[in-house]
Amino acid sequence: GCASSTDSSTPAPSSSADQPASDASSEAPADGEKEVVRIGMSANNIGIDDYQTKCDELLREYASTLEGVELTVLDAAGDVNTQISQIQDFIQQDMDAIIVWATDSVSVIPGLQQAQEAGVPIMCTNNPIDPSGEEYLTAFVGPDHYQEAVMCAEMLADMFPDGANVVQLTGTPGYDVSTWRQDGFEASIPENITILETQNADWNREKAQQQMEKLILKYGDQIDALYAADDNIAIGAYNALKAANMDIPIIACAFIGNEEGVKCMEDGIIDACVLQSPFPEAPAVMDTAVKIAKGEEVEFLTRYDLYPVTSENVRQVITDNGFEVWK
Amino acid sequence: MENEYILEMRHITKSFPGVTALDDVDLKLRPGEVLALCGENGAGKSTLMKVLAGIYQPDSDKGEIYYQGQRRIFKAPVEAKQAGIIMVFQELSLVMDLSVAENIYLGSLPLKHGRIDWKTLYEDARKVLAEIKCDVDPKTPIGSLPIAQRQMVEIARGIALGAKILILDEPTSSLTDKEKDVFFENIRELKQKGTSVIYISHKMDEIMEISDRAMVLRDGKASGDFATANTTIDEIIQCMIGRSISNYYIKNKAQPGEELLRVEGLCREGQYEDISFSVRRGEIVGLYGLVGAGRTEIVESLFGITRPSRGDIYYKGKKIQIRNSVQAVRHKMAFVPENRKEQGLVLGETCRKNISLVKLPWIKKGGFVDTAKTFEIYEEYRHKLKINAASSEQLTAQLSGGNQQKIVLGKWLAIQPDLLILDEPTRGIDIGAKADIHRFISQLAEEGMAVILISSEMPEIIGVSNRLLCIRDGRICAQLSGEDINEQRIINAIMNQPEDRSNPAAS
Amino acid sequence: MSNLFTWITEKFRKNTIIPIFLIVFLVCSFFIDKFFSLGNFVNILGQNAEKGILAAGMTFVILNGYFDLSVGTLMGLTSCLTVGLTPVIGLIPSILLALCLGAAVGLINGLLVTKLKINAFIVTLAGMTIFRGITYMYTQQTVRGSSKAFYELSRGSFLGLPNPVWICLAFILLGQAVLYFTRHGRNTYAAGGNMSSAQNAGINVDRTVILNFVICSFCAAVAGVMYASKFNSASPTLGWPDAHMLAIAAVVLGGTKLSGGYGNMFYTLGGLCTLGMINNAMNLLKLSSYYNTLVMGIILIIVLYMDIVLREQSVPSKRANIPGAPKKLQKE
Amino acid sequence: MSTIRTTKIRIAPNTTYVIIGGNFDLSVGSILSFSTVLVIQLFNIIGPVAAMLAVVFMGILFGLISGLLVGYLRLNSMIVTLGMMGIVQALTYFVSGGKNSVLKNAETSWFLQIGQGFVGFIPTLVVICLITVAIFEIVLKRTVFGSQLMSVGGNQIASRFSGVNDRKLVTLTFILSGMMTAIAGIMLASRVGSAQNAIGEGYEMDVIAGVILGGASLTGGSGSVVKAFIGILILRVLDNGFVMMGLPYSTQWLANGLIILVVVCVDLQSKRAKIQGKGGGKA
Ligand SMILES: Nc1ncnc2c1ncn2[C@@H]1O[C@H](COP(=O)(O)OP(=O)(O)OP(=O)(O)O)[C@@H](O)[C@H]1O
Ligand SMILES: Nc1ncnc2c1ncn2[C@@H]1O[C@H](COP(=O)(O)OP(=O)(O)OP(=O)(O)O)[C@@H](O)[C@H]1O
Ligand SMILES: [Mg+2]
Ligand SMILES: [Mg+2]
Repeated sequence: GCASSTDSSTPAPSSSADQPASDASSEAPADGEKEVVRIGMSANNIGIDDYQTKCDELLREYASTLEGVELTVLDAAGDVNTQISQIQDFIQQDMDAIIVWATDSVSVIPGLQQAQEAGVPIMCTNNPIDPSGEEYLTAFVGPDHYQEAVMCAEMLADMFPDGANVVQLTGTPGYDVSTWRQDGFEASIPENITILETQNADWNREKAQQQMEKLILKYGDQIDALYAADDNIAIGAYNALKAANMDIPIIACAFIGNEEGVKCMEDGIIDACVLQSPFPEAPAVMDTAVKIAKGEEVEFLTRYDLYPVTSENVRQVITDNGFEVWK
Repeated sequence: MENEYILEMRHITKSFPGVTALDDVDLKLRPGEVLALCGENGAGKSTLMKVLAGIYQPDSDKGEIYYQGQRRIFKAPVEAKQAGIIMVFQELSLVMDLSVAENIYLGSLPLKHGRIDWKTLYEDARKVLAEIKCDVDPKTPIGSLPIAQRQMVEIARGIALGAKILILDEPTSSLTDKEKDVFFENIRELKQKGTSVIYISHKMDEIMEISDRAMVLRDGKASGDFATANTTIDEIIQCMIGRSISNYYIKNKAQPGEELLRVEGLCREGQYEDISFSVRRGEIVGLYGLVGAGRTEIVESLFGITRPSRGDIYYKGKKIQIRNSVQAVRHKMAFVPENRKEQGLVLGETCRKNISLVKLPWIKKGGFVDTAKTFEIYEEYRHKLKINAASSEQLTAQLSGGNQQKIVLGKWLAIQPDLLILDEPTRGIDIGAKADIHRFISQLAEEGMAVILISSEMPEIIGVSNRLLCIRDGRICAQLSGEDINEQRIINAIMNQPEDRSNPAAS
Repeated sequence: MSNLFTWITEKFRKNTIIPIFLIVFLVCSFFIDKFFSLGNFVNILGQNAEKGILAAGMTFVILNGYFDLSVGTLMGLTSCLTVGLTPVIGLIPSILLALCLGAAVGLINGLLVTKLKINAFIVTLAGMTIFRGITYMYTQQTVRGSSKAFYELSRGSFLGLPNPVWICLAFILLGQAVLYFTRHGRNTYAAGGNMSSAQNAGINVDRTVILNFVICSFCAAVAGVMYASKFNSASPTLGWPDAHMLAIAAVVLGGTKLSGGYGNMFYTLGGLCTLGMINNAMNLLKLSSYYNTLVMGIILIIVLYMDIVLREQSVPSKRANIPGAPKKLQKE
Repeated sequence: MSTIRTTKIRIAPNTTYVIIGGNFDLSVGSILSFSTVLVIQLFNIIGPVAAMLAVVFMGILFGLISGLLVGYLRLNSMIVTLGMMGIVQALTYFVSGGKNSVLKNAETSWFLQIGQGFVGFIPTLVVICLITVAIFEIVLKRTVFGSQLMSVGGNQIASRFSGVNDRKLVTLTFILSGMMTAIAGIMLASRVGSAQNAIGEGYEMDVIAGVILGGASLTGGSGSVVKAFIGILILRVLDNGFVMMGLPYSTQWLANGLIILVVVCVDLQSKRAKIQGKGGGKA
């Protein structure tokens, strides 16, 4: 039994993804002062997965191409307390703007508030902030994780019009992304699709493999499909399925368009997923940050586009949108 | 009738797995009496006292304790303590990181307004320490004191708490004569005040000197009760071990052979300086000195535990360097350390494993331990040293103190060393076993082993050693041999009285 | 004058954390821009106040010769309960409830360790997963705070220092007073230094142990409540996976013996501030995140080594090097 | 059978050794991640054999460093290995660039057979694991090294006074730990075919719990590899059982903790019935 009453499942206002980020590649106009714009970023957990690492890489790369911008990236290693400390230290250093990839959508708010009170504009990326904290934010740039899960549910429904039994492997419990991807999926599957069981795989391949082994042992052929919270989990679970000679569709919620992932898709290991590429993120985030650092007006909400993909169209979608298959 | 005794223990039985430590023992104690408790190692003395002090409970309801006329059951040490029964333990039971004062008043720290009254604590402690003429600052941590002073602190603890019955379990095992005299003064004073004292010791002369009555335990049974004034040492010993000991100290008669070990100018800052001497095969060289003189430090360096900063060691004619104890053992040196619990035994291991530990590198078959051999070794030395253990698989923690010492000795003898270093080897050992060990040492020397013996017991060192080095403040202050080894000469040397310094150091 | 000097050196020798702290402080002040400023020091203190309370509680248990691995998840649980129950039963009752829960957990831990004689490591490790389980049964997501006043409490400051820092200092001072001035404190040292002697001296060792576990868990609950106030919300992930290790590291780095019986609350404060400073310095140095754990790991080892070196210099030369730790290895 | 395939069981023997020596090794989790990542990265460059050798070498190197710090400088093992954990974690990131590592062109390689193949109908991993446990147990209980290690854990000082090279033994336990963990990492890489940087995160605590559950003393001096193996099996079987029962993870954690307590409790009671009055140790 869970007693929590957080039922608003889409924290950020769910306006449609209306601003493709790539066209925001404007040069910094204020040439007047030769001032360097100093921006601090507190990342969630770099190095923990490909996506965050790639984002970090792209962000730094992009920042180094910008004239007169100095970007400092610190990593909160998944801990809100560390993150708030880092925000405080940025304030202490008189940063011109702060970017936060929130480790927690609610608990980080006091940090945002402190920045605002100190007069340092602060924006969030990727991980949305609880609506109660939006008043302290200058901007938000990022994907909609809940929406991703909804799209997955739709794809699953298309695959099994007559209903199916699925098992679900989630990320690390308690983390926002994990929750949204679970909630979005559960809320959107049609009635004729039943979730046999949900287990956590902690974004860890070995754990996913073990959990899947157990689920196979328990349900065997009853399982018609697997819904995995990300491609890591999907790959881990696939190992277990292969060992048991089971060939069922695997739907991974987020797919980040790296080489391994694309290969997995093309090999039919992952059957369907939603593409959330890191490529749009860097310019969108940095440009917004530079603008708010200079005190310019910005759009409050920037969403990137999400693309449902299958084995057949994966490479197509990636190239069509101007992304790379990276690594 | 009842009131004649402050304490009566009746039908006390206590067994441990495999051993019956106490079998239907009775004990009576009058107010103001000093009762000596004698017996071989493992006879059950400590166990009996632990029953009295509430640490163990008697096995059955038949075992009763009447204290001040009332039947009492002490379920925990604190109850006995509150009733006025205070025990000073055989194994020093001090808390190393706490100060002397706190150790003395452990469990009864003075309070003022609900908080610890440190001033009173230190003052009281200073007074008690002064009473037993122990010159340490009550604020020093116990851990930095040498073992003798720790024992004095233990005694101070017994005195400080104002006991009605004070139990002293081998309180003098590391004290020198001078300290012992002061201590006996204190006991007499306590006696005057009506405190009863139960005194456990293996030193017969002490028992004769201090006690009113001596009770003998043998194999867990009470086997005799003597009024000290009307008995002799031999009578008590006879009762203890079932035979009399004709000759406590057996001088080894062997002709010294070739030189085995020579030390030249050994030095370690702050511990000892300019140590030069030699030891021959078949010779027992004693090291005597007051506690803290640096004897242990010297032999520890010989054995590679610490490294000397200067000086040379020649062994079997070759100059060697000993970097650690492994090399020392390879050279067939053996070292029985002074603190058997910390340095001698792995208490959580069995007797067999402890006794074969040093020998392991010799009894391996391609890296594997030859288990049968370990049993053989255990049996051999159990027999030779008369070790009293329930079985080869008994944990050494459960052995009586004396038997623990024998295990340590046994594990070294097992490698048939060329050089045997003994640091206070008979501390806490019963008189019978002590004679056995002395005989054993002499016999080994006669077979060609060289022995270095450290002891704080004057009679022992005089009785056993062929040659004697007196150490004072980390230096050799005299070297005596043959007829010169006598009490007067030793005391002169140690006390820095004018002494004919004809041969201050060896070679 | 020379008296004062010997007194100071004496103190320094015993409290190796003081010179270590000073060295780290000076190095940071000289080489790191913006480190040496009042605002930054206040920052550092504020960032570590809750950890300080956790470490203060841990000090008791470690002095007693144990450690408590369950504090991290317990902190998460109490934090979630405080926030989650506020709308239901009100702020004060939910705080009290959380604190009582902390104390009760400590009581259970203590009873299991002393009465059933289960290894403390196992007990608290089990506690760690149990509390995590309960927390997630209660809520799987971050719970939003509903009391403005409660939030403002942790944001307020007094004499320039944030309120949490004052609370932390109060706990540390109080803890030190308990250790130094009460029988319970001294019994803790005795039991940690040599359990059987303490027992034989008539100290109620079981009670001492239980009380220390209660103190430790209670402190964890306090830290949980304070985090709830600081974040104006509570996440079930709070304290997972390594809050307990950080607390233990602060205590041990301060110089308190992991095997018990030696140390005090000021050591813990020193260890905590040193760690806090290093963390802050790394933020200010703008090190790429990969270097963080690297630098931290190296510094931990260096500090530990400095500690040993300083300690070895401090032992009086005579008879000091006899390796004679009471019953465990010399782990200090 | 699948129960025995868990990586935790493969790092149990060496963890048991370290604990018996009276120390902790908290760095096994990060060394596991590191070696898994490294073996995959190197596999793609220099092929399986060289990669495996290099990884084992690195494992030994890490173990050697911790071992020297703990054994010879006598630093507190818990903090040293906590530090090592951070260092190795950082190195993992350097090696991988923070991204997942994937085996390339390995479909036909024998390398995958280590983790995924079978000997008869028994998975190769299980065979390897059982053999390792047997070897470690025999070495511990039957050889001079093992006996001396037990005595060092029981009383390091007394062992030193008995001609045992305590420092070397302690160092060796850490070296073995690093080496075995590296090997476990190789097997994990072969089984999963890819690696995340944090794949071994938190493993150290689970393994220590299993070892202690298997009756090893935390202060050193006693313990058994086979029992540690059983200890971890118990934890794993519980884990599986919970999933079979369909418990949500929160309930699993709760039940897991409770059952550990019950198991230890029952075990203790039965032991106590056998040996009474053995001086109760602490921690
Ligand atoms: N905790 C215990 N467990 C098992 N056996 C024990 C325990 N304590 C003592 N014994 C056994 O009980 C017997 C009596 O031991 P005790 O310590 O009372 O002897 P003692 O007379 O004090 O000897 P010593 O003079 O050597 O100190 C011995 O055989 C000893 O092995
Ligand atoms: N260290 C001690 N010194 C003196 N008496 C003690 C000690 N420990 C326990 N006692 C006695 O046992 C009883 C209960 O022990 P406890 O440790 O609770 O003492 P206390 O007075 O409650 O100390 P505190 O208030 O500091 O907790 C006390 O009334 C006291 O007489
Ligand atoms: Mg005795
Ligand atoms: Mg000595």
